[in-house]
Amino acid sequence: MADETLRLHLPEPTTRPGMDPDASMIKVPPAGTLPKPPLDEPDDKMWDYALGMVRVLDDDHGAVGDWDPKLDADTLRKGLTYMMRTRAFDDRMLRQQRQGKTSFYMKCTGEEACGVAQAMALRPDDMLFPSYRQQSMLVARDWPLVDLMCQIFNNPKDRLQGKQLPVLYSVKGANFFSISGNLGTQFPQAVGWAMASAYKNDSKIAAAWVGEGTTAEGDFHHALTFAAVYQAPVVLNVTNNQYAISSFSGIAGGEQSTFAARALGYGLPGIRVDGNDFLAVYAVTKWAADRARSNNGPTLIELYTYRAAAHSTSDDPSGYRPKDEFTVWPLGDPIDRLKQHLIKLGEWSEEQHEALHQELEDEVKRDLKEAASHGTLGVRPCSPSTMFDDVFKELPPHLRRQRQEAGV
Amino acid sequence: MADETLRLHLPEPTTRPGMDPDASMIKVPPAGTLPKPPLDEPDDKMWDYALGMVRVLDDDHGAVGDWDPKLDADTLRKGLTYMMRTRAFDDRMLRQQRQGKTSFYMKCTGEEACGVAQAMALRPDDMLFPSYRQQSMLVARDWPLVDLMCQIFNNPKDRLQGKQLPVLYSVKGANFFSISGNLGTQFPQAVGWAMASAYKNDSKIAAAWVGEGTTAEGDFHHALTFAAVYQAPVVLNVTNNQYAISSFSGIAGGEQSTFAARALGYGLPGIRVDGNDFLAVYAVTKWAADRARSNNGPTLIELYTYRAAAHSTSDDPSGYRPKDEFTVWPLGDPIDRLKQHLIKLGEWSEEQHEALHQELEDEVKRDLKEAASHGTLGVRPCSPSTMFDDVFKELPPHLRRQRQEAGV
Amino acid sequence: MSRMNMIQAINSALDNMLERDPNVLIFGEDVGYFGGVFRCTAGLQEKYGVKRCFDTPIAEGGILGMAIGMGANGLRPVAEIQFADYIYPAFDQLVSEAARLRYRSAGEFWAPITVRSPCGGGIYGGQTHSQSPEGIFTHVSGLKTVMPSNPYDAKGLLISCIEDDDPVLFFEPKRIYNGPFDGYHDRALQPWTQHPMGEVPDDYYSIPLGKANIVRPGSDVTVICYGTMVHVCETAVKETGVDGEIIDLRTMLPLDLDCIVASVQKTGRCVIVHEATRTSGFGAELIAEIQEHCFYHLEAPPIRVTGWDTPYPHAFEWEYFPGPKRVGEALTRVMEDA
Amino acid sequence: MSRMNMIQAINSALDNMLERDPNVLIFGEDVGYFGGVFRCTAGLQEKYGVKRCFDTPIAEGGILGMAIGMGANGLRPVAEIQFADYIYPAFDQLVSEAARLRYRSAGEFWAPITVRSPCGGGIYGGQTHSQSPEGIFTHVSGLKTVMPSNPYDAKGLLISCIEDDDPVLFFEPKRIYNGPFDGYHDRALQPWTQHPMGEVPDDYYSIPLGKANIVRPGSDVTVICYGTMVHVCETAVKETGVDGEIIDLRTMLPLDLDCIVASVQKTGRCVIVHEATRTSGFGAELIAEIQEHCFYHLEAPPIRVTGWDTPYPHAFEWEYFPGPKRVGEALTRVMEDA
Ligand SMILES: Cc1ncc(C[n+]2csc(CCOP(=O)(O)OP(=O)(O)O)c2C)c(N)n1
Ligand SMILES: Cc1ncc(C[n+]2csc(CCOP(=O)(O)OP(=O)(O)O)c2C)c(N)n1
Ligand SMILES: [Mg+2]
Ligand SMILES: [Mg+2]
Repeated sequence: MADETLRLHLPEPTTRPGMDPDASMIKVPPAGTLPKPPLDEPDDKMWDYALGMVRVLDDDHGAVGDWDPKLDADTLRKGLTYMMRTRAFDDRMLRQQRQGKTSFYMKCTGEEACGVAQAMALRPDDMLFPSYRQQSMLVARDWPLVDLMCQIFNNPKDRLQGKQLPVLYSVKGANFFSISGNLGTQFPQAVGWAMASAYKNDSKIAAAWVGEGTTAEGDFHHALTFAAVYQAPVVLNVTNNQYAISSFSGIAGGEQSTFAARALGYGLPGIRVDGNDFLAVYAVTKWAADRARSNNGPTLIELYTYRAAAHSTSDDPSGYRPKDEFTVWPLGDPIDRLKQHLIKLGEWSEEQHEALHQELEDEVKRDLKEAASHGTLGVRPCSPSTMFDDVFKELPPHLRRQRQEAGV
Repeated sequence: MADETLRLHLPEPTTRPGMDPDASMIKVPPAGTLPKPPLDEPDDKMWDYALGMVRVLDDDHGAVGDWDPKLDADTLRKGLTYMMRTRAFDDRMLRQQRQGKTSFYMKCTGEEACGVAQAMALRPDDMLFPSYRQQSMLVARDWPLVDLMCQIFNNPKDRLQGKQLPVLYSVKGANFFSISGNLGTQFPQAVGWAMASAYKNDSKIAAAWVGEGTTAEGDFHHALTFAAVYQAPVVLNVTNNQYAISSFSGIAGGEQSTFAARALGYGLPGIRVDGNDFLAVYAVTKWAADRARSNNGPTLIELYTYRAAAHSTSDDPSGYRPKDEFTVWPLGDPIDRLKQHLIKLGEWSEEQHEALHQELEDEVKRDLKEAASHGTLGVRPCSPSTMFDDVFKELPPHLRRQRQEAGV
Repeated sequence: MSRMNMIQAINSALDNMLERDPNVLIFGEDVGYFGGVFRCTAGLQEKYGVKRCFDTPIAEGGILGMAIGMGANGLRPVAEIQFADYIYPAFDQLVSEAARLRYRSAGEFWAPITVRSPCGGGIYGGQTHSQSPEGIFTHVSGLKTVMPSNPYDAKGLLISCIEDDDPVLFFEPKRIYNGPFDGYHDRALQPWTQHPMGEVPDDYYSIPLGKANIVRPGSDVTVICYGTMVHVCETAVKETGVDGEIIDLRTMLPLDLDCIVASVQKTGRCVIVHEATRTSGFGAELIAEIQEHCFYHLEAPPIRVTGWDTPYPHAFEWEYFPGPKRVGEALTRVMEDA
Repeated sequence: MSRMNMIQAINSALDNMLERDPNVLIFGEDVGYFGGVFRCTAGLQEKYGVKRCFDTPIAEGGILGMAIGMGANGLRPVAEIQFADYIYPAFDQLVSEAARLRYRSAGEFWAPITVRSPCGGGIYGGQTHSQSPEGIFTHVSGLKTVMPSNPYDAKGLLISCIEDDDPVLFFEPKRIYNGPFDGYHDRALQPWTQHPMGEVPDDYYSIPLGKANIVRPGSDVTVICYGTMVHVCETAVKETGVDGEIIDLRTMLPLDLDCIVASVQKTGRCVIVHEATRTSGFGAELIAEIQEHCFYHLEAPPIRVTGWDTPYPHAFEWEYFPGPKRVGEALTRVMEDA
């Protein structure tokens, strides 16, 4: 070794604000190339899935290959509707934040196929351990938007009594676990939930989500380790939307490998899927769910997608990425792709699409009106004395004294 | 799916106390089969190394294949001597504990090749972040046993002033980092240390060790993630000695994959090596160190070995594994294997071996006498007032008051 | 009724609960086949099967993350953390998750987990096998914190913890696993068989959380303590002849303030003893509450006798440990004051 | 000399230290190119290069593990934890490692790391962006804990933290990043430009750790506080007309006990204010020390005004926050007592 000088590597994205957006480093394999393996395929036969990408929708909007879930047109239209409802909801709520009606909001724009297709591929009583960008799953489980809006407004119809930050929902009725403000913590919990299900010889499985940035947390590793050791019936998902607030995926280790590949070292299958391809997401999720439900063990899915909007209403992406980066994103828009596919099938038209769009806008507007009628930011959801409830199941003496001191 | 009943999988070893020991599930590839890759081999070309096993010493005690480090006989004899000295030290110190001269001891019997060969393959100024079973590295760095014994006895020559549990050494003079009682914590620290070295354009690398049981800790994942992201010049090692106290390696995830394979998901090379093969351990460690030193990034090494002794003096393995399990262990005894190799080379003999054994016994006995002359368990290493030192660099007022209150 | 040491009493509590409630599960590092490094789970896997009592990977955060998920799915997990010193890797799961789940979901979800962990020093464990972190957890809203001082209480309290629908930390002072340590390490340890509280029913019973126990009534000074220190305080009271009223808190949170206040208002003096480091330890909280509720009854400043604000030094553990001599000096001093 | 808010003052401290000492490194989630979610590191990567100021993976335990290793190899890392609520995943690295390294190696190794983290509520952050965990760390021997209340102190203290050879936690009360919040969220925030402590030298200077600051001398009652609460206490003193002597601790550990004792011995009364939950919060420790050292001077029981023992509720943060009204009531009450 001639040169013995060590050098520190710092990952850097190829583009920054003011530069032309660039997606040339993203390799997108053609649709339909990877076969669909049996549910008990040994994990060392599945490396191509972790490093490649399962895609069903081709560039001409056809569905190709082994993974095509062959969903009927009604189901596809339902999926499209859920995605469009999610987007209408997001757009409307962002505006509410801008108008000072809520302190905070987070959109999932560009990631709608992930949530909707996954929710539809899972069973309604499977337990979801979502991140904060999974509102589309609640939409796909037909949970009333009004209820979500009331949580966002922390108004008297907020079931969480104003205790939680907007969008950190808890919807037991939809088997949607309480969202934590702490990243990653729910991943091992989902494994434990799934283990309890197996312990009880139940048939419900669990599914959990983290962003690609969050995969760096120890909780991610705990979840994969425990899931592998106890072969828990759980589907673990990484939404790789390329960003963790301002950090590009290279800061999370994306330069060296895919996030699906993390599974390999645990002896688990990892599958990377085109997250903007409704059919592919549905098929891969269904495969993983079937695998879990048939005691073949856990799966890690990487949903390869793009966070088209800001991280949250507290964020402005123009500070760290080219403004028009989304336009060069090679996997397109998930709603548009499913729409085109339906049109190609002869099951949808531009007119129907426009009509549906309008209908959903109206519906969301109606919902919003109803929700806002119960109050928006600043209204009291309930008596401040509830602030002392639910710390424990029963109010202990010291909290009783403090409540008294608070005079509430 | 006909049967939808979920079942919980609990890993169980094939044998327990009272049963015949069994090693039939351990697959040992023949020596010399894996070629030695270039230092910049892409990680996805290195999967065979993570799932296979690098071995140099064959069943006839010859050195075969690409990985043979071709060490000269003096070096080999030196390695043998270090290993034997380590074992003599361990045996003697165990007896000290049995005699009540120390509160605690931990042997590394069966794992001597790992520590000695690795220490010899690294440079003296490379920084080691050891676990508690790495005493052989101090031996191989020629650190005086008397010093270690005095730490174990917490006597007035204990440089750590009785602050630490026996065997949790700190030897800055040998570039051997302070051992933590907390498992795994030193793994990300080694990465940070290595990054600092790279930041300073130094040439020193870092190396760190955890047991296979400890790989489950979040710290392990943090270390691999940060090492991958910043391409830190570090060699990360997992000593897979099959047990974590009473738990067989399946509890750590060993049923599903190897521990070297953990590296794959991070896009890092992982290499499994016959940990009882001095030559293979040396070669693999040297390769990883060269890789790190030439800015080719970190490596994860799994040292596949067997914990022949109890976990510690507080443990009795007959409670959880067949008593004679070591006899069926397919990779043999590291000292015996190097001895036989040297004999085969015509560079060693049974007589020389016996003489060396006796010499080392005598030497350790002498060292022990010297160390014990300064006192053993129960002696005061120094004034109790030192108890308040080194909490902070300078004694803050509250500790000054407490020291006064303690009257020491 | 049997004679039990603390280990057997804890084992008996787990045994009873495994038997009564199929939702009770026990796990942790080495707790399965081996029965735990302190033997608290010995025999339980054999009796109830590997699904009810099993080993886990070494990842305390993973253990409690898993436990929370199980708890949210209707089970009552009892997790062992091998030493209290190793709770810290699981700190986030405890503090941000177990403690907050019920609150943030306004009661929709909760995790009725029990975390058992041996704590305290005096066994030559050095700085990483001797810590007493209980005070930290009392600062975290949403957690209950319990520490028994004898086999009878250990069993009854542990059963209450397991049945409790909130997350509970159950600290086991390992120095008294085998006998009521009087604070003199150079004297023979009295076994629990010779102590009235070593008399433990084999069957199910429970002791409510949040109720302190007056171990010894007295009129001179209130001595507040828990765990190992209860026995050290008894020694000190005996040795000094000061008529101390010894209160064994048993539960730190919820705290039995009524018991404390009644006693201090009666005695006007108070000594607080714990093994944990002093600064911001639970003793500080006790003093804060006492001065709030008993200010006008206090005849002398309450005194804290605690571990020093240093790690637990291996060779000097008896200089670190707040033994009978230090407690005795405090008792004498608090009687001289004012 | 410039007019700076807290963010700018912190940025200036980092800038000075990056310039003076090539061993100073700055990192954390989003601190590099972006400059931090609160902009405290804005411009530093551009000025000093990506090797001096960079982004990290989202793994607080990894961030501090890495920092400790760097510190042990001669650097002075300054790590940002994005919110104090997210320190917990790094708890073990802080408590078992950073705090213990010097001790367990008897001075052979140490890690001079600084951990910066925004804390406190009042910005509609809900329960996971509002916590004040400082008290917990004061219970851990081996850590120093600092919280400034204004730009001038922030810069001077942060520089001392970075130069300190022990691990230091530097908490930044985010509610006062932009101005000295008087406790009334419905009134306009006064900017730091209008406050004397917003006058900050551009050049290097330092304020020693362990020295409290008497913000306002007074004779009726000692008011002990830090961070945001300093300004709330000033409001309350103004509003009640009680002649409070306001002590801004600045450093919780090491504590400036002399300053506190002198003041309480003078006033005989004391109100302690912090935003953190009450039970076992740092206020308890202060009361314990005060009663030990000032017992015979106390004319009324010291009063704690704190956050309630609940998570920080999003919709009721102003009911949770210990505002001027609650502090004022305590001032009035402590004057009426006895
Ligand atoms: C433990 C923890 N650390 C840091 C944060 C602050 N934080 C909130 S979101 C976020 C980025 C997460 O990125 P990613 O996991 O990729 O998810 P995405 O937002 O892209 O869906 C960060 C750092 C947090 N909430 N919790
Ligand atoms: C964080 C932490 N958890 C638990 C322990 C207790 N403990 C000490 S050694 C050990 C087993 C470690 O097994 P392994 O990593 O395989 O190392 P080995 O002893 O086999 O070398 C355990 C659980 C600890 N020291 N630290
Ligand atoms: Mg992301
Ligand atoms: Mg092991």
